[in-house]
Amino acid sequence: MDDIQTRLQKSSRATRQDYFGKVICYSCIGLIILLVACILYFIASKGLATFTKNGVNFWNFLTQSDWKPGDVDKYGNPQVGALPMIVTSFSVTILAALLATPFAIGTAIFMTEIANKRGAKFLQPVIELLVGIPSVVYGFIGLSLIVPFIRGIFGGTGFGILSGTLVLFVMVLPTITSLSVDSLKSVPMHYRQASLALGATRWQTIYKVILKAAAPGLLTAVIFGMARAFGEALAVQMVIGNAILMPKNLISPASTLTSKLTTEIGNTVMGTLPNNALWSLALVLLFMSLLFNLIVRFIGRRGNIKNER
Amino acid sequence: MKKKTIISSLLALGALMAITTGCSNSSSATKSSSSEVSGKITAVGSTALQPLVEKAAGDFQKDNSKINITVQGGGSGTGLSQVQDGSVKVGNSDIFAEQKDGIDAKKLVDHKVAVVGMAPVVNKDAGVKNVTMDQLKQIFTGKITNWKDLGGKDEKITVVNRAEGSGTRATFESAVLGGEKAIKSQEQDSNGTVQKIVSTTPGAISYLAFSYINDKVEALSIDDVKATDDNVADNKWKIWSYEHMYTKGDPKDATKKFIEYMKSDDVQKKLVKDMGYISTNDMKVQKDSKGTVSDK
Amino acid sequence: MNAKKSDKLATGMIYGLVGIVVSILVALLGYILYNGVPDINWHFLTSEAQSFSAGGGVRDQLFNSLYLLVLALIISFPIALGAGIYLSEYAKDNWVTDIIRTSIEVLSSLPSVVVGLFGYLLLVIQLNMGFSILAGAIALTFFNLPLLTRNIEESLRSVPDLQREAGTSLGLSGWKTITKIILPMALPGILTGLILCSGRIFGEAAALIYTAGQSAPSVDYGNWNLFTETSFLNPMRPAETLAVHIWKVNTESVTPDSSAISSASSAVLIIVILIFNLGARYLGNKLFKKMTASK
Amino acid sequence: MKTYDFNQQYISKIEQEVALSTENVQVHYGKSHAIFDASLDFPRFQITSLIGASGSGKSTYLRCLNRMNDRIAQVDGKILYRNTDINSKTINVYEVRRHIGMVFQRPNPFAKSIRENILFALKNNGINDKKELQERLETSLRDAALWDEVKDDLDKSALALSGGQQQRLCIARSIAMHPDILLLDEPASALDPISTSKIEETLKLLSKSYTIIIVTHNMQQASRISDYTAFFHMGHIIEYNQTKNIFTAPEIKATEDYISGDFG
Repeated sequence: MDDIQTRLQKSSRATRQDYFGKVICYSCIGLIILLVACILYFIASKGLATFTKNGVNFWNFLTQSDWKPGDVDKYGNPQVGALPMIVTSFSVTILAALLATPFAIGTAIFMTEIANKRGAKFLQPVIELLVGIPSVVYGFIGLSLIVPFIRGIFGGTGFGILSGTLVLFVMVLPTITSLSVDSLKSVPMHYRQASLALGATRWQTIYKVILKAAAPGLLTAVIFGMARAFGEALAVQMVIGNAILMPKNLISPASTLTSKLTTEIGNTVMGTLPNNALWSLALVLLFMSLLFNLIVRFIGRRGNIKNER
Repeated sequence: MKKKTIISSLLALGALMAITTGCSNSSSATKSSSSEVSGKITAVGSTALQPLVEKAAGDFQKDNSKINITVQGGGSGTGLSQVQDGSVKVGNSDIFAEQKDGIDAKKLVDHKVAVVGMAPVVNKDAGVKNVTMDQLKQIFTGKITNWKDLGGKDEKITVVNRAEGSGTRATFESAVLGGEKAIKSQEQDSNGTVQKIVSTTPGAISYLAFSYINDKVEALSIDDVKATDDNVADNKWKIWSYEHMYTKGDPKDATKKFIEYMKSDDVQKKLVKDMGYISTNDMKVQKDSKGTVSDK
Repeated sequence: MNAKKSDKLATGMIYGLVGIVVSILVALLGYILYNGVPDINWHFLTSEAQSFSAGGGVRDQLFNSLYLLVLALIISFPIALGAGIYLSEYAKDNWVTDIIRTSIEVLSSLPSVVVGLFGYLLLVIQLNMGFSILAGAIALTFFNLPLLTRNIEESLRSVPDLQREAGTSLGLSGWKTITKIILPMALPGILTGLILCSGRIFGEAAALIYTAGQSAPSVDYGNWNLFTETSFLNPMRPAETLAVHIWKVNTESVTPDSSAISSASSAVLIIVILIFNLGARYLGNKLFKKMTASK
Repeated sequence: MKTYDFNQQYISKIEQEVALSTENVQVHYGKSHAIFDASLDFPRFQITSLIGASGSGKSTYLRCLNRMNDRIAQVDGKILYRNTDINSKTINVYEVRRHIGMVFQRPNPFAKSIRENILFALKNNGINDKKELQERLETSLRDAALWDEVKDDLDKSALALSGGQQQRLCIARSIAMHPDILLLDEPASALDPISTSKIEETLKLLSKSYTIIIVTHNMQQASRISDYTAFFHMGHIIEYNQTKNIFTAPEIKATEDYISGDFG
């Protein structure tokens, strides 16, 4: 056997490097999975205790609207009904995402396809800046500007889903925008050139070629935006009114899962029903975001298949 | 392939362990080494009490450099459950341990370090300055819904309650509602937010600790008694409660020294007043966990 | 409607949307800066916070925020990088990858208070770290990871496959190709993600209340010994950050000048983020140029 | 549409020394079968071109030869290089690629300086001697006929070069590794005629010391530069022979029709 033949069969520096790299990457992803598993287990074990240990009926939890885990109703059952919060959380998240998406994608298109370099260069840091503003500041601005504004136009107290939506709209805007920019940027240049060369107008190119190619990335951006809206507590809590009532309309005080969770968790004692019930809210939150995720993924996949054809 | 995944997950686990053991080592290393009274005190709980304890701890440490005190918030419930578990030395609470489900009050020792008075506050344009205790009750139970019924402006009443389970709410409801349930309404958990909401929302009513009442909101008198420290001291003003620092069993060493300091004149005469609390020494009456008031 | 008209109409609409977004941004930033900047002065930046008397500053909080940011990035960036590389280069397109991706996305939607409490029970209590910067940094890592990982993955993916082929066809290992060829090209995108995450770290309060704590014991800025209690570098000390301070001042503070402190702190926060943002971008571009030798 | 019998094959035997050969190579992308029973011998120090319509499988086949399809397709059969089956799982693929280099359809220089583009892989293979590196840099660039154009700008970004220059840089980068065999996947298809002819000249010169296998859809190019030609259709190798035979007297009708442009 000559030298090359043996070298072909032996492992070399490159194989070792590759092995090393794989070990590192697999460990990292392993660590994340371990972490996710830990958190999920933690929340699930606490959140399920409400039903297993404290004997709350799961169906009642989802469909009743009386939330007073400390008290019992006239039949002696604990009052743990999370429906108003589930409805409100869904409403603000979807409304905020619906409102923010056109603005965010419009801005992203502007930054990647239309604006000259200087315009984009100015907008990007400003948008990233907004991510860093603490929720509590958003909350206070909402309280001092948005709530009176809504009150002035629609009457009532001004607290409610509409105010929550508007605050969340501003909060998720930067997240969706900057992720959309990334995904639009990753559409290869030759797609644009090919389309323009075929005589398509700029808008046709954007609409038919670029947005289609970037669709999965844009969806991800929206998911992340919704995720932020879902998980947001401090800001929403200040403007939504924080009342456990079925929202009758967009301007009646309501309460989201997170705002309830944040307000009360410090006042409850670990291991008791009021505490476990709050963890059940966290669990619902988790399932809701899982659901959203799957829906968006499903839509994304169908879009992809269509594109391929 | 499978083997690699197992190896890598083991590695990940190992990394986590390394991080954590590394940390606990360094923290235990900083703990020991001293001759006189030394130690580390962690006090967790009530956010309302936190500034007082924090400030007192700062002053205390100037003379007791060997004692390290960490003061954190997290809420009364957190404070009580953590001190009960023994994870922290002191649990700060604005509520009696007896009033909290899931807390075994017998195991804990109560140190009352201050008294806090609370008053109903309303938005300025409600046009009402005085209510009777019964009217107040009817407002919070939803029976009176307009300020004009109390001689004020024709304005809907917006009730802003405090977070369920908070000490402030427990105190208010036991003094005012007398066992009835408050209507479902907006809830907020912090004095600052409540103050801001009441001051900006027409027709709003809520209640605040004395120290948070300023000229942006209108503090109501009840049955013509004004919300003042003196009225609290002889229980003419009914809505007040203690600020507690709980320890598990009798405090020892550093913790004992610190709690003694909290009760000393240094703190009671100066700090407590500066922070807008009422000193326990000034009180002419006392209250037990069931809300029964007796002469001291 | 013909193509030209709809092109004009669409462009107009995009301009309209951007106009609204820009005016919101400008109004928001303007509001914060207008209210806050007049109260910022040297004394405010260099003195300690006061519990209940006026005239407190944010020296410690400002330092803590920066220190926590650095620590959190040191912990989360390598993990996110490894995971991002895994997802973009090694992961096969099957249900396992789908589960991994979904779980990462779910992690990102957890409310920060849940992450904070989890961190509190695991790190502060179970692992006996106490309220500390380290516990805070690890808690921040928890919800930094999804966004950062996702971002790194996307950035790596956006590098054309041709580059990977160039590397492999030369007999380079996959690892070398990724780290030395793909990664430098993905750098600008990764940087964006990093800046977004830093922003989030700066602005995060709920998760830190339970982990890094909400008190800022005075520290000695001359003490460089990491392991002493008073050292400003000690990662085991509790630390209140600027965002937590704003939260605390707004919710429970009895200081007479709390609203001034709050708005000034917000303004300081924004200015710091801006500096950090521009600085990171500048350095990143320089690094990118150096690594790719494009002048 | 004419009908052809694609099982009809004409594969001529090689009389020279064989550098690389394949036996019954099959390629599957998921469920679709892309290459059927490809068996060919490639003569040493000659240029062999693979021709055929788009989608005929010629690129896919080429990429098997240095295992570039590892991640995306399943390749069965034997690929023999120095009496070793390099398609076996136990083979060190990095070593294979060092001996069998590849240049792609679109130029893909690294986003690094010209110098680094050539030297990066060398350094990673443990060559650290400055003199040798300098020597290889210069020879490879000279061999790729690029030296005179870039010798003063070695530290400039490779991305600043023109398309043709970039492609020659990629060739130089490949030959700096001193491979045995050079695979080229339509290297000139994205270039203008002048650049194309420069590349062709370069390849002619290189064939003195390298075995070259080139995929092209440009039949003039195949006839101009290659010694042997294989015609691919629908994943089958239809005919393989000396280039002059293929272009003057093809054995099979399909080949003839393709070459004369009267196909399909």
